Amino acid sequence: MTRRARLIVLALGGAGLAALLIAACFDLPRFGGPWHPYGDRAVHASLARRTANTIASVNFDQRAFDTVGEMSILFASVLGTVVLLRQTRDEKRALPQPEEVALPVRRYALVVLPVAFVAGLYVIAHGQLSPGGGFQGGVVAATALHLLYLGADYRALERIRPVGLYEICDALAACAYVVTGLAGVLAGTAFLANTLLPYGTFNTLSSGGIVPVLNAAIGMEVACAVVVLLARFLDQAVEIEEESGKP
Amino acid sequence: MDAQTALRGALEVLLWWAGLTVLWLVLISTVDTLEWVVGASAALVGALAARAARRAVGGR
Amino acid sequence: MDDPLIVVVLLLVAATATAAVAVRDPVRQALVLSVLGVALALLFTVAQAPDVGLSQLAVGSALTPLLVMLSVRKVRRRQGDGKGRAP
Amino acid sequence: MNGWTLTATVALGAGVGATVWGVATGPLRRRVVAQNLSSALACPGLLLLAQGYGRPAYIDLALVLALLGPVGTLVFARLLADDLAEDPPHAWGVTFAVAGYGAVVVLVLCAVTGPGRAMVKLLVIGALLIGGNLVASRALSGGFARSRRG
Repeated sequence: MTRRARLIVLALGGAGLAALLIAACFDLPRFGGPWHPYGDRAVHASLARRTANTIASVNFDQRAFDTVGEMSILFASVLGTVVLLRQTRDEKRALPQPEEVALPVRRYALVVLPVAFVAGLYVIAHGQLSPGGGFQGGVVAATALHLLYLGADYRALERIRPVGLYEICDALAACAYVVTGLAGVLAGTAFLANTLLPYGTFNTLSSGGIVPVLNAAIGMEVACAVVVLLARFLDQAVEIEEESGKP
Repeated sequence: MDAQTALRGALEVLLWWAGLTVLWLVLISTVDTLEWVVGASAALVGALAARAARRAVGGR
Repeated sequence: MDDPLIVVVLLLVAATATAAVAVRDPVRQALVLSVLGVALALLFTVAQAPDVGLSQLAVGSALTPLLVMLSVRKVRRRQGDGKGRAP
Repeated sequence: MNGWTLTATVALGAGVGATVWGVATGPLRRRVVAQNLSSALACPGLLLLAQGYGRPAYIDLALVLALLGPVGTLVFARLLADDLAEDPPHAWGVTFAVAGYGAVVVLVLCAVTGPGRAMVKLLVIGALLIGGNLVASRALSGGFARSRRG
């Protein structure tokens, strides 16, 4: 096929796609309109299960199976990073140098680290009540730990971050999500069906059946996955050198 | 580690725990027993992280 | 109802995203990318999607810059001796 | 559209618009300052939006931005320490002006909210935001004495 023929095929395909998209645009609900066929049903189902945040209900109840897929993608990509960024045979580890950090910056890091960590846990725990959830809170909590690298140096971070432990916790949290789903099968309903736990009182921490449980599992999975991911990047950027002495 | 160091460490964790529990109570909208339990546990983890971080930076 | 606000934030996102493409140096691109994260979070907020905005803030404000800058540091260390830059 | 969202529109359009211009052009020292100020300007905007929409839950976005925005700037200050040491930024005037804007927004919202835990939450966010941005500015102008490898 010549270049010209390929371009013609591409133009035809693009024109067809554009025509279909434009036709679809005219059938969309109006922007910002008060009514939406899927939104109304999602809100109704979420209120029936006493979950205040409809997004959490969609993520962890109505579409909980999609979240298994998303969790596996994160898990697999972190696994890929661990394999790709490993220390190869012609590389050695150099001890990271201590860093001189201005005192206000160091103090800020030491004060904000626990505050940001607790804020991350708050975002995870209140996922079914207010905006947030396992993913957002997990990323915040994991970022908080890395304040120790920013406010001090990599040696300090390595002291409070045994990577092996975080790898195990990552796998355990991923398993916990699937096991919670399988418990539904054993109880005689379906995979990840929200029938195991009582729905509780609306707008409290224990409302929404299995939504808070799955939220916590995702929070732990994401936090550990981000820590492991950043550990590989930090190892490469700070510690690992080529054997010849050249960095 | 002698008794005085242990005491100071415990005091540090206790202060952080109290502070972070208050922070949790400020962040949430409605307070009930479960919130107290979850908040106090989260604050305890945060307090231990705070002490571990300070030791990691200081103990060099 | 809040159309001017949505238009202003959409323009912000469009301008920042264009700048992120136009800037060629990875370091400066990371800086623009971090501002783009904030602008996107604002867009999601005015579109009444705070959950998505929170995800964008969590990932875009500190995590993405850290990953990009660590990669830049690794590349610079590899080139370090040849180009006379501080390792 | 009410007064809160109108204020947010003007503040976000002018403030964040200016930081977009600042971060996309000019020398590196101006870009890092603009990046720091973008979070300092967007966070009060998010607080105004939460008030304007009448949704207290949206304040959590401002909380996360107040915590992680300065952390993002610290990333640049830490990993660009060598480049910034040659040409350090000096933008304390505009930094304090933006910090004052954040303080004014937080105090006005506190006055509207009235005493209670919601007010303390606003004050915590304000303190984290202003403290964080001032520390991040300090870090940009020579907070990391030498950056070899660590």
